Amino acid sequence: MSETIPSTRRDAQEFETVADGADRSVAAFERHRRGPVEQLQHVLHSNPTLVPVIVLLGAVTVFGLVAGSKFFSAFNLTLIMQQVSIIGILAAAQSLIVLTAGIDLSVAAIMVLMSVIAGNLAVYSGVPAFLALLISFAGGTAAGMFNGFLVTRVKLPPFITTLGTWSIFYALNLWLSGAQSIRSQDIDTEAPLLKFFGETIAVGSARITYGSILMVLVFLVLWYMLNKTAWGRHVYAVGDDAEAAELAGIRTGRTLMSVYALAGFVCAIAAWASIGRVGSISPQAFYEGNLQSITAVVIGGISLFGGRGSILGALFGALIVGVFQSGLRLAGVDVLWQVFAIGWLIIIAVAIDQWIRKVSA
Amino acid sequence: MSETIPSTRRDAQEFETVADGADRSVAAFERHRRGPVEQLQHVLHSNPTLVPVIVLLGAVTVFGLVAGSKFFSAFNLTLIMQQVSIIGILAAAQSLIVLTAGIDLSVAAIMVLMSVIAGNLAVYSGVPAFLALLISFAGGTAAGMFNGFLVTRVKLPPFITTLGTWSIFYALNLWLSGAQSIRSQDIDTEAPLLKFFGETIAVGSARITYGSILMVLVFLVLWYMLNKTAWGRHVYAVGDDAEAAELAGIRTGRTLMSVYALAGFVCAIAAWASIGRVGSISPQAFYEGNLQSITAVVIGGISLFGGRGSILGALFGALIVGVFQSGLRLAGVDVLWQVFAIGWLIIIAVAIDQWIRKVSA
Amino acid sequence: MNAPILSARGLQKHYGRVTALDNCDFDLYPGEILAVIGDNGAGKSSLIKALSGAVRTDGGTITLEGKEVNFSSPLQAQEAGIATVYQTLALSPAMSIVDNMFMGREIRAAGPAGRWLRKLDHAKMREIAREKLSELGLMTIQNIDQPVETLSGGQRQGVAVARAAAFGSKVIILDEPTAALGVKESRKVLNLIQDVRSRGIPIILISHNMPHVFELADRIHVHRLGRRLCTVRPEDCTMSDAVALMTGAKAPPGETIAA
Amino acid sequence: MNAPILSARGLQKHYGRVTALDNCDFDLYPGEILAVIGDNGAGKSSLIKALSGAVRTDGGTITLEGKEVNFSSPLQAQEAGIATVYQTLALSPAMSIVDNMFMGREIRAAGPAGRWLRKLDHAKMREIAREKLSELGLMTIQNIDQPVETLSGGQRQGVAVARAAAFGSKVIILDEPTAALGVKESRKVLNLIQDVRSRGIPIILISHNMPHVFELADRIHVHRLGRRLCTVRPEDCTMSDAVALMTGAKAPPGETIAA
Amino acid sequence: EETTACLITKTDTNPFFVKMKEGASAKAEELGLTLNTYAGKLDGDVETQVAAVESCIAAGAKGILITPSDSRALTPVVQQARDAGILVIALDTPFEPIDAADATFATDNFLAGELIGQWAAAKMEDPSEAKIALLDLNPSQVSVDYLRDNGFLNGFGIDIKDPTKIGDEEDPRIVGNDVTNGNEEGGRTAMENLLQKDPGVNLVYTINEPAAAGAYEALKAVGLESQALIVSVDGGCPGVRNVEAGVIGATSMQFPLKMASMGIEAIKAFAETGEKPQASEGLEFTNTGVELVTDQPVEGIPSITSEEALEKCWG
Ligand SMILES: Nc1ncnc2c1ncn2[C@@H]1O[C@H](COP(=O)(O)OP(=O)(O)OP(=O)(O)O)[C@@H](O)[C@H]1O
Ligand SMILES: Nc1ncnc2c1ncn2[C@@H]1O[C@H](COP(=O)(O)OP(=O)(O)OP(=O)(O)O)[C@@H](O)[C@H]1O
Ligand SMILES: O[C@@H]1[C@@H](O)[C@H](O)OC[C@H]1O
Ligand SMILES: [Mg+2]
Ligand SMILES: [Mg+2]
Repeated sequence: MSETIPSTRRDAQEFETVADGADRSVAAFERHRRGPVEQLQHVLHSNPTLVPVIVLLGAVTVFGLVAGSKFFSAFNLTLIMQQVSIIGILAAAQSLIVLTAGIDLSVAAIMVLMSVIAGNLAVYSGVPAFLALLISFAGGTAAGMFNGFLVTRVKLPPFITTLGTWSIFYALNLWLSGAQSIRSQDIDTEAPLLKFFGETIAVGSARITYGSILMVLVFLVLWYMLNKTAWGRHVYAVGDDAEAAELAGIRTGRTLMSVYALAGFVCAIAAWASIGRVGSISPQAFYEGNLQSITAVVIGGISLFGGRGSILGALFGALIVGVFQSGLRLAGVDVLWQVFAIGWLIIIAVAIDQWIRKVSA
Repeated sequence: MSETIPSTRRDAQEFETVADGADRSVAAFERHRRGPVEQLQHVLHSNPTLVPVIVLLGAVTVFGLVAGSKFFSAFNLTLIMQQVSIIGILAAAQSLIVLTAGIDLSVAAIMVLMSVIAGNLAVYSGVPAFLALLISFAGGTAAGMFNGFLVTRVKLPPFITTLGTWSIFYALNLWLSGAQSIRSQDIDTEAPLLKFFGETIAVGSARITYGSILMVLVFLVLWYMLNKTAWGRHVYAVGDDAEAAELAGIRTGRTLMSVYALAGFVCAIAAWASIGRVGSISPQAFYEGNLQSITAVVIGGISLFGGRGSILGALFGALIVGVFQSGLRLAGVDVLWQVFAIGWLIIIAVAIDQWIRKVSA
Repeated sequence: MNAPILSARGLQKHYGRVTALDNCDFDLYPGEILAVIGDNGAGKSSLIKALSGAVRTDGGTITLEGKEVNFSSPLQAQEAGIATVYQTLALSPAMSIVDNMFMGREIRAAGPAGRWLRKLDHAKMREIAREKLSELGLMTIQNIDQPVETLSGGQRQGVAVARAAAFGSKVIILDEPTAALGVKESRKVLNLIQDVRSRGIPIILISHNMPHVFELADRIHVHRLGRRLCTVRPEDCTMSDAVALMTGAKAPPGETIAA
Repeated sequence: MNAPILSARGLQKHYGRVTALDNCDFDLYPGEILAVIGDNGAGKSSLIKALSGAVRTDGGTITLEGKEVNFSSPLQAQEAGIATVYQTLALSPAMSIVDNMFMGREIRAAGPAGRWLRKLDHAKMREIAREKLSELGLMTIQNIDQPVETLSGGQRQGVAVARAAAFGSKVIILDEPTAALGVKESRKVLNLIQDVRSRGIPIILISHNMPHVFELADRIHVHRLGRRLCTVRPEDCTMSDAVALMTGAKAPPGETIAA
Repeated sequence: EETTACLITKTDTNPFFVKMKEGASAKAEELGLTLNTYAGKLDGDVETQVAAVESCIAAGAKGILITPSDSRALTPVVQQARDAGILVIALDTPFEPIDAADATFATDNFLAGELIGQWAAAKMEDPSEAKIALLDLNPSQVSVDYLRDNGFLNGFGIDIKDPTKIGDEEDPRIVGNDVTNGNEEGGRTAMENLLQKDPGVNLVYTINEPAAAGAYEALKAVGLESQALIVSVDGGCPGVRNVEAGVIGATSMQFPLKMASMGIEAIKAFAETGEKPQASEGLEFTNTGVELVTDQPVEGIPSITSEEALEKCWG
């Protein structure tokens, strides 16, 4: 388009035509004096995922100094990875939901229910293990879609939806399992595949379980999907402003539905991993897993208002919690005070995050 | 102001002056044909608090038919009032927070902590009971203000704030109580005042506790404050759109702070009532009280997005849950299926609410 | 005159007790700029939301290129070739200008990464966005990866208009595109509208700015009390007439032109 | 000329790397209508937000009636007598028109209920609101207890303007009050502005509508690149001149008038 | 008119209580009683148990069997029930004071701990070289938790200081305490944590068998399963099979089913004759017995084998 006005059939108001001779510069100036703290704030602002990384490194360093070599051993560090792997994978599922401005109180309930289903089928009903797992994946996806249906069709807020379905899944879990655990030994003989993610690779004193590797893989795959595909952009857009996304031509209902289904599927993956991690299948395990996954997500800097934050943050969030718990334990702190410390950790981590976000791009 | 244009110094664009001769009618027509369902929807829309009332009456009727006279006795109905009184008062505190578009995961933790503080002081440290109670009221208010400080000053989202302080209050509670309950007999001898709200008025077979009356009073007072005072209007405005309220000249920070402080105070009242209700002081009680209070609030039709709904809804919400639980218990339904039923109750109640809100005024 | 490209008959839209569209008719002819004018609350936005799939009507039919259509979402309307710039703009505040421009029309990378892994071609989208924005000469924006929320109201309007105009459409609807714009930016948008029209694409323009309407429009649809009062040609009538019609100060002169 | 009622010197406001106000000066004299014009993104809204306490500046001083003030919230500015209609309107969508009009200025009931129980006088507020709205002749609203969210964009603007004008203030600031309004409603607002001015209250009017600015303003503050470029009088200059100045097509003529 | 009885357990997520419910239901059916069962949602859920007692009063029950979630907190409501003429029997967990209920049918939890402590001391080559990990229930320190923990330590020959406190011992042989929530996942994590403190752990006390199973997994993961001896309490069928499999060295078997069916019988008797059950001789409660289950018996401590135990597990 040229700078001159195209021939209009009727005349524009005269003063308006003047605007075409306008200067092209923009109201923007670099600010010069900036303190070191402010500079740090800026660096972190442009790379928000650095924050949990720094907190993580800081925590590792501090506990390394306080708790000494016991903490800082390859053995302990890989153990922490193992211990956080299940909550980590749940946090990945949770992140998906939180990015859409939702929250999922049912992730752990879905996971436990799916581990019970896979276990019952494979150990007691003689269904081949891989088929039992496939059924549990389908079940997890279906549970997620049930949440998704309530959110997108019935238009219930996600918090309420999952507050309700949490009770439902939990009751089903108790009913199916008869509140009985499935023994490790029985799994070993009937369906060892269920324990696949409990296998370890030993490198020196480090013990990396397949479950830890799985957790990292889950995060990397989801990161790719969220950041490198159109679907991922749509997820962010829906979380940012669902109405705008709809008007812009995103099928927000479908996108949300796919997010819930995927989150349910990831919970089923976590169910498989949890069998390897725990060794047996316990209907009572991970009762607090829902809130723990949320804790990891918020410590990882993902906004509960949706559309902002990187899923990798949740991985670091889970690791931070693990490092704190391990470090405090090794330093001989009571469980009681561990609970206390995690409370402060949440507050402080998110406060730092908030401080950093205060700067505008 | 007259209909003619005041003398302008310079001339208005000519076409604009025409507008002054404009017609005064408005683009609005009554729609005539309307189905009975739609008509019901309209009635409920204009009186949203009717919804939980109807659900409540419906539930009472159904259980009266199913569980028979055991359910429908004055004894049982007043018993339900007693049973919901603590969660009811917590739901009142929760409603305040939810109306500001927040959520408080720490209400029950504050309550238990304050009952432990009052009990420790009055029973073990020989502080006069009324003084111990005053201290616990101050403590509850302070705990609320701590939440409020984090929300208004540090600008943390309420969910995260209270996720963190919940852990903190819970740990303090275990620490102060040494995880030991204070025995009923000890309270009776040292500080019977703490059990004041356990007293009952017997009218026939009905047993109305002071605690039930307290619950109703708390709701009425808060309803008055929210609906008949400027402070109440400001609470709604802050919940509706905090930024707009701030620009409109509301001290949103102060308003929020007062809401959190008041909620904490109400939790301390609940603490007193809970001692009367349980009869002793148990540091482990009401672990699920946070989510239960939220359940009552959402079943009562208060929007989690803030600014919409009546606090009386939460009272009915708490009663609905109580009626369901009592009815199912008397009908001999397993806890398992009670949990299941409450899950569906949440979903269905909020779905109905959503359906009604679909109509515009 | 040939057949309308987009038309509507008897549209109804109620919001509870409020009637926003009351048996409303509408016609847009190929290649024309149709202005829609009317008082606040007359139902103009409701009309275009109905045409663009953003709300479902309670009655009436919409015809695009002679075929009856029934949009249940903005996406369907977009795919049928109706691009809309809403009054609220419909931008995602936390996302970058590029992301917003390509929202729902992302470009996938060539080769297997794109085909199998559905990888996007960010570099290409950035390049095209920059090109479109500078071609439209609309922007005074410093950084194309800047989140939209950091732009001023006017700048945002620019991004939204650019998005609608940048991708081939059969009809473009603009709901008060210049309301928040400065003189310079308004001028750009008006030039742009004419530019788009000269490519043969018909435009529906809602505006309260009479000089703009009379400068650009081929026909003017006067909306009043939820329906089309009449249509007039700017040649045949003065701004004062138009204002008198839309405000109800004057009755419509029978059917002014064959609609 | 007498002393300015509201003035500012050297205001600074940075948003990260963007400078919205760059050493900006400002003066409003008693009884005048001062228009502020400038490109999109020039920093006009930032300026009035600074004056009305909605944002804290990074530097500079503000003086009201000769006394330096330092507003840390919109409430403080309001209490000092500066009433503002923001571009975003600052209405609470779920609340009624009455509630919005009296937000922060609620009227308590007479007698002990009001004094001790802090009971509000809803009836009185409703009555006053109705009176103010019809006095201003602004509204085409069906029900004063209607939630603001059910109003059209233009109707909302009307409520916001009415709120600012209805209560005695020393200075009224209007950020693009007619941007979303129809011809009829715009006219009402313009008449209202003159009406307010004739009561001796000075007004700051931000607008992109040059005919309106030239019709109303006593002086025009031309804002460019985050600062006051110059002030001009509408008698001394044409619309074209003003546009040329604000868009940078023309350099300012030294100091046109003593600011 | 039919006689109604109530069974109120701490939760219904624990097989121990599921067993109790089984026993009570079977017995009630046999004797022609109507049984209503209730449970808290999780351990420590006092208010749900209070509401359950009240519902039993409302339902006109003759007797209530209850495993109190909090041995002190529930006494007032239980008093209400007794005032209404209802027989209240505590199962598994005694009230404080124990006479808050009309009767208590329970395992002697201190003894249960003591037995496995003695067994472990006899089993170990050199008890002075022991490195002990203690896997307890939860931070709330309920009575079964501290009774078993202290019983075990006492049986092993360690000075337990306050018998109602966990973790106040100063014996250097104790590596540490951690909580398990009584399930496998908690057991595994707690074991890992204590191994971190001292990889030389060679004796593991666990609150119950699910926790023991989790602890074993943790040991196995680092190849230390043969270094450490695991002892536990409960005698659930899966636990007994774990004794058989060599996962658990010894466990003290309790008899929840018996507790419950005895309770139902007592209610039936009370309904018919108004008579209340008597406590075991020399005890304040009716001891439902505890038996040590191990396939490696030691001299001087009576025990049964896993094979025998499978016959009566949780009978
Ligand atoms: N979502 C809604 N809910 C309720 N009423 C609505 C809604 N949207 C519009 N209305 C009502 O419908 C009528 C028409 O509104 P609409 O926005 O279409 O008017 P408009 O002509 O675009 O006005 P403006 O020029 O102010 O943008 C108004 O009375 C308005 O109050
Ligand atoms: N909250 C904010 N965060 C970051 N940048 C901002 C913010 N608010 C304004 N800006 C930037 O400051 C500059 C000035 O914006 P401002 O809104 O004051 O302009 P304006 O003159 O009012 O424009 P318009 O005429 O479009 O309303 C713009 O470049 C804008 O991008
Ligand atoms: O007493 C109960 C115990 O016997 C069981 O093993 O676990 C839960 C306890 O409450
Ligand atoms: Mg409109
Ligand atoms: Mg502006």
